[in-house]
Amino acid sequence: MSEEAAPDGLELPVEELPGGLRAAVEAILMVADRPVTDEQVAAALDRPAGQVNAVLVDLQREYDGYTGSGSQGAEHSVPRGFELRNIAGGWRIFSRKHFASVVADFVLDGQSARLSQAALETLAVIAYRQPVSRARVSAIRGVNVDSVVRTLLQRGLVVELETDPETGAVLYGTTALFLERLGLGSVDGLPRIAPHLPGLESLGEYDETTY
Amino acid sequence: MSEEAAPDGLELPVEELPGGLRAAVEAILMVADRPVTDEQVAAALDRPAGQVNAVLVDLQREYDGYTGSGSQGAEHSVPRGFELRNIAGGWRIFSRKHFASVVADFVLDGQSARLSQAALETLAVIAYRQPVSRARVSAIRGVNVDSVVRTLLQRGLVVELETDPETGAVLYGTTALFLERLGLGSVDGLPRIAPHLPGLESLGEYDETTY
Amino acid sequence: MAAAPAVEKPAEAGARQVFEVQLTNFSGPFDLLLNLISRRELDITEIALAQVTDEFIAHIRRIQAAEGEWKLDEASEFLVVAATLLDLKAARLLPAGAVEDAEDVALLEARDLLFARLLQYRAFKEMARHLAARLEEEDARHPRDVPLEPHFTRLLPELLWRHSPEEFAAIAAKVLAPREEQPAAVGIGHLHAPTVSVGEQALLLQELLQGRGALSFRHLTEDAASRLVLVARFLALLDLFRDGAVSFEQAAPLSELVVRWTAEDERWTAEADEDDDERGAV
Repeated sequence: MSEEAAPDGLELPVEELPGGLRAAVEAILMVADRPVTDEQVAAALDRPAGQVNAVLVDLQREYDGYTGSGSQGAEHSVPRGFELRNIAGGWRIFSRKHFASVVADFVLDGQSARLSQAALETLAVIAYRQPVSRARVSAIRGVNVDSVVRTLLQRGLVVELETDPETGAVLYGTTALFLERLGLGSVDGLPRIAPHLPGLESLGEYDETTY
Repeated sequence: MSEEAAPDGLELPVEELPGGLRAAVEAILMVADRPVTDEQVAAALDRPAGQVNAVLVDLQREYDGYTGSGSQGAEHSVPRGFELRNIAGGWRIFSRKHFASVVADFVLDGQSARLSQAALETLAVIAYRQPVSRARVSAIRGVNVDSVVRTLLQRGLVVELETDPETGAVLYGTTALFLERLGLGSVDGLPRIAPHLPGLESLGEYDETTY
Repeated sequence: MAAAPAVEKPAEAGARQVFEVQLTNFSGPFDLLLNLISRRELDITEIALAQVTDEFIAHIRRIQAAEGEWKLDEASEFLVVAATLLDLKAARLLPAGAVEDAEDVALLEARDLLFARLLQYRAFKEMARHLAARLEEEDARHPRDVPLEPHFTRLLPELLWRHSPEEFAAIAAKVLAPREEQPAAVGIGHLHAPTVSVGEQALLLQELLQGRGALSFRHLTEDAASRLVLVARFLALLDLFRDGAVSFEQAAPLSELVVRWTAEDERWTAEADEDDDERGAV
C-alpha cells in the first residue's frame, strides 16, 4: 500500500477513520448521483486505482452475500437489499433485482399521470430560459424546485445539458420528448412571450446572487 | 451478480426471498429520494408498520456498527460508510459524516450555499414563532425582512402556510426541507428557547402592536 | 441629539468605507446595541445601557452620513431605540431623588420594554447561531438522492398532456413576468388595523380631561377598541406629560394612576410636537 499523507482537506487518512477505506468507498457509492469509475473514486481518495478496484469488487461480493474476504468473517452471509453493479465501466448501487415488485409498488405509490401546477410552471421556466440552473429557476419561481426538477427528469421532459463553467451548477434544458408532447419541431417553435420581459435578465441575476 | 434471481412480478412473500424482509426494506431505501415513513415502507411491503419499524431501527444500528440483534452475529462490527437516519418524519440513507470531504466531489450540485446572518436570524424567528407574519418577524428583528424571507422561500426552507383570518397577513412556517437540512425529526426537536428567554410569549404580543 | 463626531466626516472614499464596515457589523438597532454592549462586556440587564448611548447615537449618525438617506422603517426602529437610550441617560444625569415619581415610572417602563425586546432579540440571535451550527454539521452528511433506476422509470404512468403550445406559453408568461416589486420599505398592506394617530388620541384625551378635570388611567383607556389604540393613547399621554399638559398622581406603586389636565392654553396642539414624526402613528 503506497499510501501517502492525507489528501486535500481531509485531516486523517481514511484508513484511520471508522470503517476505513472500505467505508469511504461505500460513502461515495451511496450518494453519487451517477455511475463512478475506479479512477474517479481513486482520485477522490488519493489511492491507487487498483487498490480501490479491489475494494469495489469486494464490496460487490459482500452485498451479494459472499463475505470471504470482507470484514464480517469468512462465512457465507445473507445478501443485502442492494447490489453494486458495474455498468460500462462505472459503478452504481441499485436496489436488488428480486425486490423489483415491492420497490415498484413503493415508487408508483402516489405517482400521477398528470403534471402538477408546480411542475408545469417549472417546466415553462426551463423551456424558455434553457440552459438554466436549478438555483435560477428557484429564484424565478420563488420556491425551491429540487423535487419538481427531479420529477421532470424522471418524466424525461428535461435533461441535464451541461455544467456552468463558472459556477459548476448543472444546467437544464428540455428534451425531444417535451417537443413531441407539445407537437413542436424545435424549441424555436415555442410561441414568443418576449414583450413582457424587458428587465428579466437582470432580475434573474439579482435573485441568484442574493443567496 | 452471479445469481439470476426470480423474475419481476413474482408473488413470493418477501420473507422467502434471499435477505428476507430486512433486505426488502433496504431495497426500498435505495430508491427513496426523500425521507420515507414506516407506513410508506409498510404499505409497499404489505406488512405491519410496527414490524417494519423494528427492521429499520435494526438496520440503523447495524450500519452504525452495532450488530447485536442483526443477522451478522452478535459482535461489534465496523460501521458502514453510510448511515440510516430518521429525520423530517422519515428514514433516509446518508453518507457517513466523517467522509464529508471525500464525498463532496460526487455531489457537485449541492444546494448548500451558506445562509447569511440575517437569513439565519429570520429563519430562527420563523421556526420558533410559526405561523408568523413578516411584520412580526420584522418587529422582533428590528429591521425589514422582506427580501430575506424571499430568499428563504426560494431555498425552500420556509413556506407560506396560511393567511391570518383576522389581519389578512400571510403567515410563514418552516418546511420539511428545513427539518431535513437540520437533521431534525420535527419542529419539536428544536432546542427549547425558554432558558434563553423567560416570558417570551407575552413579549411577542407586545411586538405585534408596536410595529 | 449631539453633533456628529468630527472624526467621521472625511472624504467620499472614507465615508464609503465606513458604510461598508457598518453594514457587515450589524443589522438593525438591536444588533448594533448588542454589539456595543458585548464589546464593553456589559450585562444588558444592568442599567449600564446608558453608557453605550453615545456610541449608539454616533453609530447611527455615521450610517446616516454614509448612506445619505434612511429607509423610513429602519430609521424609525433606530430612532425609537436611540430615543429610549437618551431618556435613560438623561435620567442618570439627574441628581438622585430629583426625578418625579411618574417620570420614573414611564422611564422604567420604557427601559423594561427596551430590555425585553433586546433580550428577545438576543435569544433569537442565539438560536440562529445554533441553527448555523446544526446546518454546518448536517452539511457533512449527504442524502442518497439518485435518479430513479431506469426500469422503474418505465413503469411510471403514461403522462397525460393536454396543453397546446399557446397554453404552455401562457403559463410561461405568467411565471416569467416580473413580479410585483416587493417594496423595500415595510409594506402596510398586511397591517391589520388602520393606523392610529398618537396626535388624534392626544386630542381625544384632551377633550375627556378638560371636561372632567381628572380621570384614572383605567378610565381613559377602557374604551380603547384595540391594543393599537391603547398603545397610541399611552404614548399620547406620555407626550402630553412631557409637554406639561397633564400631571400624574399615584398614591402608591401599582395603585390607580390618576391623570389631571394642567395645561393653561385652551388648545394644546399635538401637531406642534416634533416627536410626532417618529411615532405619530403606530
